[in-house]
Amino acid sequence: MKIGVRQRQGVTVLEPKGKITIGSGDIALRDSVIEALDSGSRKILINLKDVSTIDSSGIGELVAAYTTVTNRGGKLKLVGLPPKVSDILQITQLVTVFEVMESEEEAVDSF
Amino acid sequence: MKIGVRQRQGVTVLEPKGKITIGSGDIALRDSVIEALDSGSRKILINLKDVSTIDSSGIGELVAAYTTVTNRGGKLKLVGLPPKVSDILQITQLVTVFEVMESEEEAVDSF
Amino acid sequence: MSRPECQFHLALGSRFENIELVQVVLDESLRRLACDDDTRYWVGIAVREAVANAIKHGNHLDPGKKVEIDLRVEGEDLIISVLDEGNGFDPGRVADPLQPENLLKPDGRGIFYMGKFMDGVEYRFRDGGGTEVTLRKRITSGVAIPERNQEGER
Amino acid sequence: MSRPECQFHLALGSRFENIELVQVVLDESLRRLACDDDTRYWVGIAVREAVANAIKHGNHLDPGKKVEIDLRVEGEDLIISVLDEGNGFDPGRVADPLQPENLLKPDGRGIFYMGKFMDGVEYRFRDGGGTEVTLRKRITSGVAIPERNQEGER
Ligand SMILES: Nc1ncnc2c1ncn2[C@@H]1O[C@H](COP(=O)(O)OP(=O)(O)O)[C@@H](O)[C@H]1O
Ligand SMILES: Nc1ncnc2c1ncn2[C@@H]1O[C@H](COP(=O)(O)OP(=O)(O)O)[C@@H](O)[C@H]1O
Repeated sequence: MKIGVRQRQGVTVLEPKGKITIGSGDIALRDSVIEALDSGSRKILINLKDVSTIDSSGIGELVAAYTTVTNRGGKLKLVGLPPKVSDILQITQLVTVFEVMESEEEAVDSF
Repeated sequence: MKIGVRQRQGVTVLEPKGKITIGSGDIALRDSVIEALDSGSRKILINLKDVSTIDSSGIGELVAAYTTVTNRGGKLKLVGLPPKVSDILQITQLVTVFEVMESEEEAVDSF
Repeated sequence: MSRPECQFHLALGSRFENIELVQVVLDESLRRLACDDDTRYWVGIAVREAVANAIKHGNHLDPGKKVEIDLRVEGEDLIISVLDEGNGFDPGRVADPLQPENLLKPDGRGIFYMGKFMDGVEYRFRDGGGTEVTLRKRITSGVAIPERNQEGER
Repeated sequence: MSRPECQFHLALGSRFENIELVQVVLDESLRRLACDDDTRYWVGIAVREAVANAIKHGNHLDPGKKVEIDLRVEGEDLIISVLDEGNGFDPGRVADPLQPENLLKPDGRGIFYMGKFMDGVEYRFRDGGGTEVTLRKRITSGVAIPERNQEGER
């Protein structure tokens, strides 16, 4: 798993690619969120469009990221959910927790 | 494995695609050679360009095809050998047995 | 089928990377059983969860300890079992991840997902150690199942 | 390494289609061991030959009989063994496929290819039945071998 990081109108956009699964990608996601917070960002958007597989560990990392960002006074939103990622969030009723946006543009404007 | 069959200037060109390996493709190759012979063709060219893997059974089928065609007064030639198919023929000194042509055009003209 | 034929039995050391080995052989097997893309994907996730638990909670990431995965077809059911060398746990005491107080916990969703994606999840604890979880999935999709056709059951 | 860690152990019924299962898990394993494309390809062919022989000559295509494949790394060597339930044969009496009188035979090249693509091929015949062929390949390609690095051998 690789994570792209870019800035867009004051929002840090994280773009994980590939699998966010136990032992691969879960820790990398956590690190990149903490790095964004440490560098002062409080508006974080995770674009999941290139995520092929996510397991319970990956979901756990998204939840942990949400909590960490919120605790540090920031906002975390999600965008670009592939159908299967959306399904698995839905199943554990996490779509209500996360702010899931329709497009990156809309997401960036909404912060 | 799939085998394409076409005619080019009186030559039957067989074009196996994928794996010619035990239990898959080896028999299909044999059948298509016999079919070509039965339908009267005596000039048979096997274009191996789309063969990804060949094992000893596949090599055996090529040899059997050569023998069958020769015994029935025909000619069998090979063309389009991917490097690994060429290597495996070489290792068992079968490049000397088969007429291996450089291009399909040259091959068709040579019959 | 009196003697269900095992499709594969795979034994691996307890490393998370090995989950990818399970995934490739599982995917190839399900493909051969004519499972559609969605079924392959979700069964894949369920098995990943079971193997991850075996590696983590069962074998505590000791690479010398084995995880064994077994896939077979019984009647219309696909059966996958995952065995570790651990001391087991009480499945009755696993918290419900949908309870509001658990919703924001970073873990505790694996068994829940298995239950959602499979038609059955059963735990068995062997005397002397070893946890075996058996996942069951109905795979009558109306699509031909080559393995069974060969045995003339249809 | 006193206790070489087994990368995987795979047991399958004796069907030629199952060779693809071996191929996918082998390929994934070799990829992880940082083997280059060519090594992966030729080791793959050698293993296909060994498994095909186990299925055909060892187990006579009886799907109820098992073929077991084992992959491990010992020092710099990749070791793959293939076990069947058959009665064995005399490797000393296998004909040389390069002899002119054998050149046009449709079979008899499998063991020869194994020898060409691997650095060692050894047969062992178990009392009471079972042929085991062990294929050995040096894999010091100068490329990092993650498994060993983890154990601090470099
Ligand atoms: N194979 C196993 N061996 C021992 N304990 C297990 C095993 N599988 C699951 N458990 C226990 O059940 C709990 C819930 O598992 P799960 O729902 O997969 O969530 P998580 O793995 O994220 O904790 C684990 O925390 C663990 O205590
Ligand atoms: N696992 C095995 N069990 C019994 N006999 C075997 C086994 N492997 C090879 N043989 C014997 O060795 C011969 C040569 O094998 P091989 O070189 O692979 O060529 P082929 O399989 O095409 O005959 C086989 O014909 C068979 O008699």
